[in-house]
Amino acid sequence: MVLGRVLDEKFATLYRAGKIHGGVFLGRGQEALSVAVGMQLQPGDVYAPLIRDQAGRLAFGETVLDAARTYMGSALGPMRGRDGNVHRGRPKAGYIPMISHLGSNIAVVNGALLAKRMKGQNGVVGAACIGEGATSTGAFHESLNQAAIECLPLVLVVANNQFAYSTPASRQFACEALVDKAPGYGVTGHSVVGNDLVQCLAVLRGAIDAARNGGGPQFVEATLLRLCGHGEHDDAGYISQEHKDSPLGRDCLKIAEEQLLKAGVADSDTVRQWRNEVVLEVDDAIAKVQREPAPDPYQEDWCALASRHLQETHSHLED
Amino acid sequence: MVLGRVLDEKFATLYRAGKIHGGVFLGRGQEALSVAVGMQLQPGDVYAPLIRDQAGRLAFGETVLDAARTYMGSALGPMRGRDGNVHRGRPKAGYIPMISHLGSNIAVVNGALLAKRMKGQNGVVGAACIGEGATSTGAFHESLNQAAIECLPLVLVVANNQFAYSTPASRQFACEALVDKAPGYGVTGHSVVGNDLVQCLAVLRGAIDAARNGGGPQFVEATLLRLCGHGEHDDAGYISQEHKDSPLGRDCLKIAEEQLLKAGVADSDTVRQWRNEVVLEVDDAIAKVQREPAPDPYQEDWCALASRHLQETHSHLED
Amino acid sequence: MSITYLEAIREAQARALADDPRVFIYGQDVGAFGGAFKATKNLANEYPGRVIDAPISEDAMIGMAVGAAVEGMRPIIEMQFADFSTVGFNQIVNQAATLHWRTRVSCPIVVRLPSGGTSGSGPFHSQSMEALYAQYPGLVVMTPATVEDAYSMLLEAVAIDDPVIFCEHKYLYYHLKADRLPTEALPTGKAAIARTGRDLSIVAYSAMVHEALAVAEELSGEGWEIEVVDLRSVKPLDTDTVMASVARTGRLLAVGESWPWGGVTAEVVARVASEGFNLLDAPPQRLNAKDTPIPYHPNLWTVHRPTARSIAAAARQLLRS
Amino acid sequence: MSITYLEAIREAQARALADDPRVFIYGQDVGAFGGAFKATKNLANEYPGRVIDAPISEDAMIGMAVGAAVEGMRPIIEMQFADFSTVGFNQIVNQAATLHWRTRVSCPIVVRLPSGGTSGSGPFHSQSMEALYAQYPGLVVMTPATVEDAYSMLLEAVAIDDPVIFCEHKYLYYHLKADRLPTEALPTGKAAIARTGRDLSIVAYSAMVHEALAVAEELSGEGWEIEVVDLRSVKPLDTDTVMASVARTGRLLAVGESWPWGGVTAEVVARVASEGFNLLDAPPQRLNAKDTPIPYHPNLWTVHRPTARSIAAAARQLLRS
Ligand SMILES: Cc1ncc(C[n+]2csc(CCOP(=O)(O)OP(=O)(O)O)c2C)c(N)n1
Ligand SMILES: Cc1ncc(C[n+]2csc(CCOP(=O)(O)OP(=O)(O)O)c2C)c(N)n1
Ligand SMILES: [Mg+2]
Ligand SMILES: [Mg+2]
Repeated sequence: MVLGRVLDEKFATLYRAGKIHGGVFLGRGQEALSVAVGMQLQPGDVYAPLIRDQAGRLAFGETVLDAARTYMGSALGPMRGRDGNVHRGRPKAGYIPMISHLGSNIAVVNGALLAKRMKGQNGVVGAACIGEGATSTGAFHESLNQAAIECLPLVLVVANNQFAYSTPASRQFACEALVDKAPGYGVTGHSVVGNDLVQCLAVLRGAIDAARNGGGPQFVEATLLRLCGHGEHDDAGYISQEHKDSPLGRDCLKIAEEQLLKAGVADSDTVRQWRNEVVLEVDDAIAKVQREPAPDPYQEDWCALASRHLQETHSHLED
Repeated sequence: MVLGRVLDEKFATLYRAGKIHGGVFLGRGQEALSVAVGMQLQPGDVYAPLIRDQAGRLAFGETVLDAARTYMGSALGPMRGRDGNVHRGRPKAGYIPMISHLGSNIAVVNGALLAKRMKGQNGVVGAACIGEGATSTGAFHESLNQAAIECLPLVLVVANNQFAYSTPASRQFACEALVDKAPGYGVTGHSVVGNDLVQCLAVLRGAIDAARNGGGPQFVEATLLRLCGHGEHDDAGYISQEHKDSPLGRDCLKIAEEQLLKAGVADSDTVRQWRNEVVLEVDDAIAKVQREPAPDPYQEDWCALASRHLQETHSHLED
Repeated sequence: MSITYLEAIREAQARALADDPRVFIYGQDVGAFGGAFKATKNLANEYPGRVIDAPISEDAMIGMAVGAAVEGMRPIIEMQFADFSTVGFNQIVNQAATLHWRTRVSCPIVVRLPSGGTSGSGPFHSQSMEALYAQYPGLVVMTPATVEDAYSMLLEAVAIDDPVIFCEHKYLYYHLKADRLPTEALPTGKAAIARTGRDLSIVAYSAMVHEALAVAEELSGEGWEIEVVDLRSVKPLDTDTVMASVARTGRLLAVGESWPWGGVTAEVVARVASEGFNLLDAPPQRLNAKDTPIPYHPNLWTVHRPTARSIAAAARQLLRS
Repeated sequence: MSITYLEAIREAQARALADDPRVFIYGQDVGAFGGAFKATKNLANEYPGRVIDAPISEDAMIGMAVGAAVEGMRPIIEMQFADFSTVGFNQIVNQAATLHWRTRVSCPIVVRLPSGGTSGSGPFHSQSMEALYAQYPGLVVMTPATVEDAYSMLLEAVAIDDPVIFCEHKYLYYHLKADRLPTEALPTGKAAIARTGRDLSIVAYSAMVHEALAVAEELSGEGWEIEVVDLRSVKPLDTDTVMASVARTGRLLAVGESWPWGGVTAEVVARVASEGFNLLDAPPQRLNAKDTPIPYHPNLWTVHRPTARSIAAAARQLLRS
């Protein structure tokens, strides 16, 4: 969680310094939820995070190097400069790389879960993460319904952070709470305050266990607030002070720290030390990646097919 | 209602005689629901029926000639042989011609309703009719949500006839009843037994009035059974005897006749006479249409654009 | 024994299911019902749990296939009609087609598209979508024209490690018959010479191959020898075979059932013009459908798409030029 | 005063809203926020109730526009990126594009597609979709390359009684400036001669026009006079102007930013080869992007798409042939 935040902050700094090509998207304010998903998944599970899930990705097992290499466009990263920033994953490790089209990755998780069932691998779950804006897509609907029909162990986590880019939730849906959608799909619904780590851990644990034990798809609505712009290019001027001052506006990291202290799991020195450790870890990784080669277009094979012999070679001119 | 049935039967007969190009799709068993929608709409309202809505179309004001001409491919029909069978409408009269892609017409109704509101035409409603199978489409979801956000006077009527082609409802959704979806969209839900005319009239009246009076979108689930194949090419062997013997398997026309007799609105002679009258009307129309010209490809302008000057003329060869 | 194009598709799927436990079929009404066209007849029975009815959710159907492929399966998706793939379009071109390039993980899915016009089918049950998919990188697009190819190419499609768009032609389903299933086939990416000739090359694919063959037969009566090239797959498109044919005949007519802007005929003519300009004795020509939606009424439909009649007219004109 | 391509698009929309009460704008974040690119900045304020935030529902957005058009409105739909129109694809090509042909009721909608590659945008925020839409009957597809055209063609698009796919290029948004808005313009369907020449015709559209102009400038230093044709709209495609240019130069290079299979360059080359074969002094050539998804990293991206450098190389080769 702290690592996620620190890494995000580093990317934001690099972005402002003009060292990142393209956008930077942060999970600020959403780390408690994100980490609660990622850390409670197991090897063999499937995970399809979205743009604000740096914390969950790391908790699921992504290395800081993979993240840094993708953001910095290193040729050595999992996407080799072909795709960037949040568009990364390792499908064979159950870590699904998002495409941008919102909602599209849920059905991919369904497919992986169906395949696992066909292969006799039981006791696994798949978590797909989306924002409340993505609940307006047809893809969301088709895939949640599909999971329900097939009774797949899907945990669909909706981070309702009140905004989709600048669009407030009131222009995105008209139901009282998104969790009201669950009965309409015949799936179990859960609600959670998304900036409360302890709650997130408990509710996600419940949902993940239920899915793992044959309870079918679980729909989790987490209520929270994005504590940053949509991307780092956006100052989020459209988020009102009222919103920021509300309980949702409290930083989940602060809340988690209080909870840790209160539970006696750690004291503030320990927490400070954690932060220092991860800062070093992140700095090291970035320093390393910055020395790595960028992709070389003349080494690139420009082949979109796995079946190389079927790739067309255009002897008519091509760049 | 009787007219719808008789006309449908005529098309089925013509189909079996090989006199119709392409498919024939009947509303057998769904006329009570269909007519309850069509007859309670008013001029200025919008209506997007689907394949099983012959009865509702006629009740909304479609002429037997329009229907017959489209099915028979007459050049004089509203679709002029360009489109056929159930793909017909008169958009400027609020009668939306379906495209085949299920769920796609709901948003079109939304657009017409939004436009009417912008133009200051209030007190109108739009009815869109679909089958339970179409609730699995992304288009259904996006458009119902859209209507809810805009608080449009949409009445979405789902004829849950237990099958989508051969696929039983259990392979289409996992909720207990489709009407359970309504709260998830923030719209009002209604349930009705779809082969009971009196109930259909009452429930649809309620839903249409509510929409007309500013109550926002209304979602109506009607439970019934398709008393025919998906199309006339299909013997519907997959519908079990149990289904047919259940209350849903009762013919809505029979039920309506009983209701009429019981209410003293008509006696059985009158009902028989109605049928005889519409048989004559249908026979006359078909006889007339059969003498009408088929479209002449050499008179066809082959121009897809309203802006004729922008249509490409292919001086490279073209059939 | 006699086997139709449609039966060949069923047999190929039966064989794929039998030979490879990773194969499964997912589509609307493909289970007990055997599919809208009966291309999966009895398969649900013969391979329990591996022929699965899908909801009316084309986007999720393709997405599901991609996820299953990531896990090592080899799903075959049946679209009820090619036309409905427009609502699964995004998952095909952005999810399936980009996966390997982005991640090095292959995406062996087959999307079967019952394609093309038949009488009375109208604007939404008649489309030919091969050129749309061919434009996108990362896809293989097959367009079999014969019973033998329907069978062997579908088996190939399942074996290939990439997403394959399999455009099977509904008009050929029942019209085309062969004596037996093939035991060998040209490799994917190779066009076939469906008929040899020396005066003109007609390059076609899918149902249009048969219209072209009829024209070749007809014009042979007038002393012309027309070569017919069956592209078999439009991506990859076998430029070499096309070029070799044009080198023999000096004249090219590319015929496609789809609309006139872009498409296979544009690509064929452009390649030949660029790479084989000096082989041409006359301007290369194209023949496509008209630039309107596909009409319902048979009177209109038979004039909308190219037919032996209109191809013959074009061929005669080109032979005289 | 100086106005960018992006500002021109905003101004055209402001003017359309001012002049015609039937116009409204619908798209994600177009309201108070002014759009992801600020193409609707302040418009919600200036035209209350007529610039409406949409949910993330591209299918329903287009469907809604068609219904409103039936009722006589003239909606402008903003897709946040062209790439996301794949999920509204069906409503565009099957609902909007067929309406007039089927019913005689026109469908005057404009779908704005922020298109094309920019550095670091990657596979899903860089696509050029003009050729996909051009294939379908019933659509007009505009691809403005200049500030002036961005303005006047968008106004034209709103005025036209048919669905218009308006492909505005994101790379040009800020890069391109003009002194003032135009007061007159070529009619829709007419290509422009962006630069006259006599040795070679480069036919391009959208951002590639500027790469072509840079090449013409560069090669003028080597004594070559290159004519650059800006297609302006790819459907209708102005074959006459292209042909007249090739008649002058005898050489054709068609350049497109999109993928190599099919697309605008295939259509241009095929038309010239069919109809203007004898005008050609050398084989007509094409230059497109590479046949892979569009890469994220600038190193890869600048080699993936055609640039002045690669166009110049192709042009030199063609001039020497
Ligand atoms: C189908 C589709 N349409 C539009 C977009 C552009 N887009 C990217 S993120 C975003 C907002 C997403 O909001 P939400 O789902 O609430 O997630 P959040 O950013 O709040 O975490 C939009 C509209 C997209 N990616 N996909
Ligand atoms: C998007 C899409 N996919 C598939 C089809 C093919 N199709 C036509 S009707 C039908 C079944 C429809 O079932 P339902 O919605 O329950 O309506 P019913 O026929 O029962 O009235 C199917 C699958 C289609 N028209 N559109
Ligand atoms: Mg959000
Ligand atoms: Mg049904």
